[in-house]
Amino acid sequence: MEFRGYMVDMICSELEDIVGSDYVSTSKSETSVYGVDYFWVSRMWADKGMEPPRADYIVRPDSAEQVSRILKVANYYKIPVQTWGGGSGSQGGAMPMAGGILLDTKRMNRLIEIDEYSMTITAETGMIFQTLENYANEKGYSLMHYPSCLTCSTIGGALAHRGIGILSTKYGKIDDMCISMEVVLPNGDIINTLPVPKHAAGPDLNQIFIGSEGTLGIMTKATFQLFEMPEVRKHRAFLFKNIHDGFQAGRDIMQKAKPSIMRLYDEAETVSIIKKVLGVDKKGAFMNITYEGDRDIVEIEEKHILEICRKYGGEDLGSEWGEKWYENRITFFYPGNIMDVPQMYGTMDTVCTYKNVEKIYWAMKNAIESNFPGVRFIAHFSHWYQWGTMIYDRFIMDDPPSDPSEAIRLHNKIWNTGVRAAMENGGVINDHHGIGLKLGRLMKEQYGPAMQVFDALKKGLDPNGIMNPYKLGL
Amino acid sequence: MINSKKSAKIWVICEQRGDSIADVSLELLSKAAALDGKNGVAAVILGHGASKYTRILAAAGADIIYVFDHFELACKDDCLYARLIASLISKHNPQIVLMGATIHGRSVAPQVAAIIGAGLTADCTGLELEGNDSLVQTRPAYGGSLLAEVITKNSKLQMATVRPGAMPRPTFNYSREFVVYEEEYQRIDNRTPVIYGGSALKQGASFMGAGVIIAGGAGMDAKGFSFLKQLSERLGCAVGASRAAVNAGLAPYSMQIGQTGTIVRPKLYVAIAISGAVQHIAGMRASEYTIAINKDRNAPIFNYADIGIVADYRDVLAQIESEIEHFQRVCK
Amino acid sequence: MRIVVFIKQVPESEDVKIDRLTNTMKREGIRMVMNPSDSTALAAAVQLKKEHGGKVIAVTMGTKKAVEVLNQAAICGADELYMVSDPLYAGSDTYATALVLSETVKYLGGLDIALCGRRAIDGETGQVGPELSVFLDIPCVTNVLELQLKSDGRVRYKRLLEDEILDAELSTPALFAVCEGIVRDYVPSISDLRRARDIKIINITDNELKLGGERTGLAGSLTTVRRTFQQTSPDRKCVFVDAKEGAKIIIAKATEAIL
Amino acid sequence: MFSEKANKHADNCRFCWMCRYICPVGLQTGKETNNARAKGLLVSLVNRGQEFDESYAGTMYECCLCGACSQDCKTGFEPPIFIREARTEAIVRDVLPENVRMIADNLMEKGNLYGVSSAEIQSKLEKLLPNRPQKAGVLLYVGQTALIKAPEISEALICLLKKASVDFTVLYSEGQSGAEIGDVIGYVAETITAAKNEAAKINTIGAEKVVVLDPNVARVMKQEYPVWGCDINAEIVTATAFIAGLIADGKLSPQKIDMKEVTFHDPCKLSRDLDETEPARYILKSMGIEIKEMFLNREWTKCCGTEIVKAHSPALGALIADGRWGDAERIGAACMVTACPGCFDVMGQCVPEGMKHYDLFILLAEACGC
Repeated sequence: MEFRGYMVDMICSELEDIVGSDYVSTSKSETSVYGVDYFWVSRMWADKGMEPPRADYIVRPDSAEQVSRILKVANYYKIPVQTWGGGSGSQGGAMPMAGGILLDTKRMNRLIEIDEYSMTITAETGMIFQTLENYANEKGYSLMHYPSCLTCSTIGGALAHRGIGILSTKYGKIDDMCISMEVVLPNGDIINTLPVPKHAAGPDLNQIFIGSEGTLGIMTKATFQLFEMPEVRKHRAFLFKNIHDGFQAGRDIMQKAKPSIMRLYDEAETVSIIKKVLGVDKKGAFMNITYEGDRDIVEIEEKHILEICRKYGGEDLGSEWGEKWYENRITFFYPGNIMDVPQMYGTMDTVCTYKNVEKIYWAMKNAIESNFPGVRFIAHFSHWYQWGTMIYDRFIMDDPPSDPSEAIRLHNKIWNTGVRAAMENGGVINDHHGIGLKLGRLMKEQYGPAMQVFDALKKGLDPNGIMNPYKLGL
Repeated sequence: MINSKKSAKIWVICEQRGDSIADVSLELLSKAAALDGKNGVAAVILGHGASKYTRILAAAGADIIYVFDHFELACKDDCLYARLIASLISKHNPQIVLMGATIHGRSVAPQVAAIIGAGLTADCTGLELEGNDSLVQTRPAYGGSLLAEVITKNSKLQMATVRPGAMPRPTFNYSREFVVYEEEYQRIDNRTPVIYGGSALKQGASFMGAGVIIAGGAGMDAKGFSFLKQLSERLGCAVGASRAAVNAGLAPYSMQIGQTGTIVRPKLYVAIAISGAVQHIAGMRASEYTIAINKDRNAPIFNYADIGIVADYRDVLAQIESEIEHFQRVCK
Repeated sequence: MRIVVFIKQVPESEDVKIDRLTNTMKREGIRMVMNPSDSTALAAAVQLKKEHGGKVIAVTMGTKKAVEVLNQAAICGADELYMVSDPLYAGSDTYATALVLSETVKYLGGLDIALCGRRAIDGETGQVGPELSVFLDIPCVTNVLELQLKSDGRVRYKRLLEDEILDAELSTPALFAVCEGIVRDYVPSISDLRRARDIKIINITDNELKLGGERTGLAGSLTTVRRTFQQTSPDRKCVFVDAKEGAKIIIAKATEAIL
Repeated sequence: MFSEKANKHADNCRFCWMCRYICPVGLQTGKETNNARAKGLLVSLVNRGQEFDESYAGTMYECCLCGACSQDCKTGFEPPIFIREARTEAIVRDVLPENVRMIADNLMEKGNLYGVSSAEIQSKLEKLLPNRPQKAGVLLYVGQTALIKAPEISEALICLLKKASVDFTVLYSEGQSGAEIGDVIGYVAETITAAKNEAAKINTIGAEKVVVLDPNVARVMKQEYPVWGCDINAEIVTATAFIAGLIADGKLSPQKIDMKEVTFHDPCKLSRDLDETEPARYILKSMGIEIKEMFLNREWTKCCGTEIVKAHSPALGALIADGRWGDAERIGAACMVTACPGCFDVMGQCVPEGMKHYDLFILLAEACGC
């Protein structure tokens, strides 16, 4: 037992006094586990058996009150607080880079209320999102938020990085679904946003904290809208000659109908991933569309969708592939199917108006492939709006440099190149994975002078800068 | 002029098997003659009563035949053979020495190579002469998924063992002239093993020269395997088994086909309820024609088959049962 | 009694993937395991020790990663572990390998029984054993199915040939290259595992063997792989038929092949 | 030292959380170390040079080995494989936490989790079935949990067998079947030896059927014994399947029981490993009981916490059981029926206010007028 120092133990006992000694840990095994999230860099470190970044204290509160007291202690000692939900974020947002406190929210997992009349559900944010979905399902409802991390992420995690689910094209992103929240401010005050998100009482407070990645406070409760289960959910797949035709079809569909899923894969991804998982062995641009709701309405939507796809020469692959995709929607992300170390890879999702979509796609593809030999670039377009769509593009490098710091420098260079190509052509820094540790440096480039708004919020709410340092560029 | 031959460039160490010569030895003699007949081909044959094989060896392509014929050689003791062959080789210095990649050959050849200090390539499936002297030896690698081209260096003598059946069938010319040298044998030491006898593998359980092999996997039960045994008797084919089946106690190890069993190359290979693990494929991929039966449409075995049957093997065996009468009529 | 077992670490065959561009094996994501027939040899050695006492000495030659198979050997009952590794020895063919191993045995003070697998599933030559026996000047028997040591110090063994199983006997010292037979995973006991943790692996380099670079490694090899290339006839195109049709074809083909 | 197999599974699980939502321990504790990913990551880190200390060991025992993660995995990885080996490693390296060391010692010295002497176990068995027949067509294998923690279940079952006039007996010398020890010290030679002894004892009875009361034991006998080379020359049948058979054959004819809002908790081993989800439901139906299914039912059942976890960490055991009770409460069930001595003992310790808890066989014995 080495000497850890008086203050170190003092802070520990203060934290134990708040949450109970069972819920504060400094053990090797726990800090190891909290030192690796879904971020490529942390995985690479773990794969090479390197020492992970360790928090000094793992603290697991079970109420907003305890969170509040923890933040007061942290502010007094000016020690960092990194909030950890599921740890399944790909941007390093949960990594305890600054040591100090790692606050795991998962004990705050109570279901508060299901209001079947107003069609809302309220729960604590440490709850696994799938659990919340199960609770809704038990009553015959759904949140219609099905991200690929549904089963591993927490409610708080989805809110913190402004997540999205595969059904977003019809039901919206997490920021559209959230009605109201309880938030613990860095100074320990527990506040509530307004009971409803639509009002004329100034900007919506929800939208300040949704996507704040633990830099402005800690969300402890949230209320979401509930949806009835659709009477029918129909799937259909099409194959277009190229992505251009696919875009046109997608754009037109968004003006006429409201599909829940619409995914267009570029030629490269169509032959690689789609073949691997769905066994569709075709050349071109694969698109699968799902539309759902009351049978009669769905039939009308289907009519429009088929017409539009025909118009742009989309070969109708029938419902089988669409259903197959839906069954396999998560299978894509399981070990053996998804990229993994020792490969270097990343998802540079961006979103833009239709006008810029193809420009950005080609700009990013060329920037990556021409500057980085041995790096593959694949993309699909899976979240659509009336005004535009999201580009989910990935780069994959099969044998990155074995020296960690060399690999990280290359990794950052690839990211700079790709993301800048997107931003220069009217795209944004990220669509739904968040900023975290990975992209913080590029936030100023994205926002320019507008960044001062965030800076002001940060200074005002977190004067000691203890909240999740180095994340979100704040 | 052939009679004047005192030495030959290419030697083939021949193997006596039962009361005949192993096919592979004859294949190699013909191949050697085809490679470089004009510089002469020599055959070496050891055993008890080995002398009686000189004519067929010559007919297959040998110009010179060295014979060790002695009752003490009846036991085919690899170590003893190796030392006799090595001393003969160092007397005449051939450039190339070939031997069949039989169990005997793959034991004798390396010992010879080690005694002489010669480069040796195992289990070749292709041999070519490059320029005048360099023997390019081709052999399967990584369970047959690749071929490797091997050449000998830092050694005047180039040695190879060659997979039975890999070379074209021999052509016989009984009018060829040849010389025979009776080599004198004297015992070297008493390391020779004492043989208590051998138990011959049951009919259908030996792959030697089998034109048809029907192999079963762990997907089968004991009943299925006993059916295969009957079938082998009625068709006159051999029965094999996958490692999984052997580990499951459905068949003895001697019947195992694959990387960790025997490597076979029959005219027809029928894989029943074998999924097609890499290590099994390595043992049968050289088969001329393959028919696979498996319940799972995605079983890898089908990637190596000419005909695939997606069905419960019992149904197929039942069908075969009914077809077989017709077959036996044909044989009569 | 000193029983020396020669073991090799090989890629798990299920994991072997070929890079179709370079025609070499893909290295990443491959499990390395003890060569199947070597583990049978090891099991036989441990059995001999159990029955007649003595020491089981496990020797492997290869890269540092191969310590895994030595640890495995210790769990299965080996008493001494030797890792033969030297940059000079890299790229040794069977001849050079056999030479290094024979020198290792001499360095370790000889042996009474040598055991190895009949061949490695990666190289598939099966030559190191017989070549090694020559360098050690002891007789060798390949394709051994089972063996037992008799009170007079001779070994009674069964050898699998193409057409028969030979029952014979040989004096020791001798080398036996054993078949895989039925390989069962050895289930260790807690005490096996504890015992294994305490056995230290001893490294042997050219400083000990003093063979030098001329007779070992690439320089000392007598064969060299000039190139690797793909089978001219790769995977076949499979035609699917039903059971009835299939049975017909099987019989027809069999008739053709046998007549 | 982990096996190649364990390493392969661990290296695939170390960055994947997909099964977290189904892990009964992770859900209840909210602890990041309590999911398959964390345990896989720790194993892979140990393989890469991190020290396997007591905190690692402790983590490996905060798991029910209920197999929900394997059940959920779309690409077929099985965390229990490396978690079991990690437990072996903890013992080999002698870094067991005190609470676990206690039960490990009990298992290795006394052959059961609770440190009960074999004499005491024998007397319990003798009490269950005084002067048993030496030979019989059916052997009832009770298992240590039912004997020591839930004797009322064994009594009910024996009463039912008598009622149906089954020709059966029991094994007075019942010992460690391999089920409990295999979960605590891993599948090592010691475990297999225990199993072999048990198989040998069972074979002395020469029964055609072995009816196994404890699903964990049944699972090991049906699925691991063949792999371990412990052959039982008799058919292994779970008690639920056997009793359901007796009812179907009219050998037992239970009275209707008037119970409302009843839910049934599937034992993991029965539903997931042996996929026997229907016999228990059939038995309930035969008593005229309608089942109100929990959201997670049949092979998707959520583990109760297990005897082993309860034995070394009672509080954790209770916490996990609470989670399952919560599932029942949310669907408005008034009482829960379980069909496994372990579930009975673990769930029984924390029955929520106003809810009732029954064992299937006790209920049936009642309905059959035992």
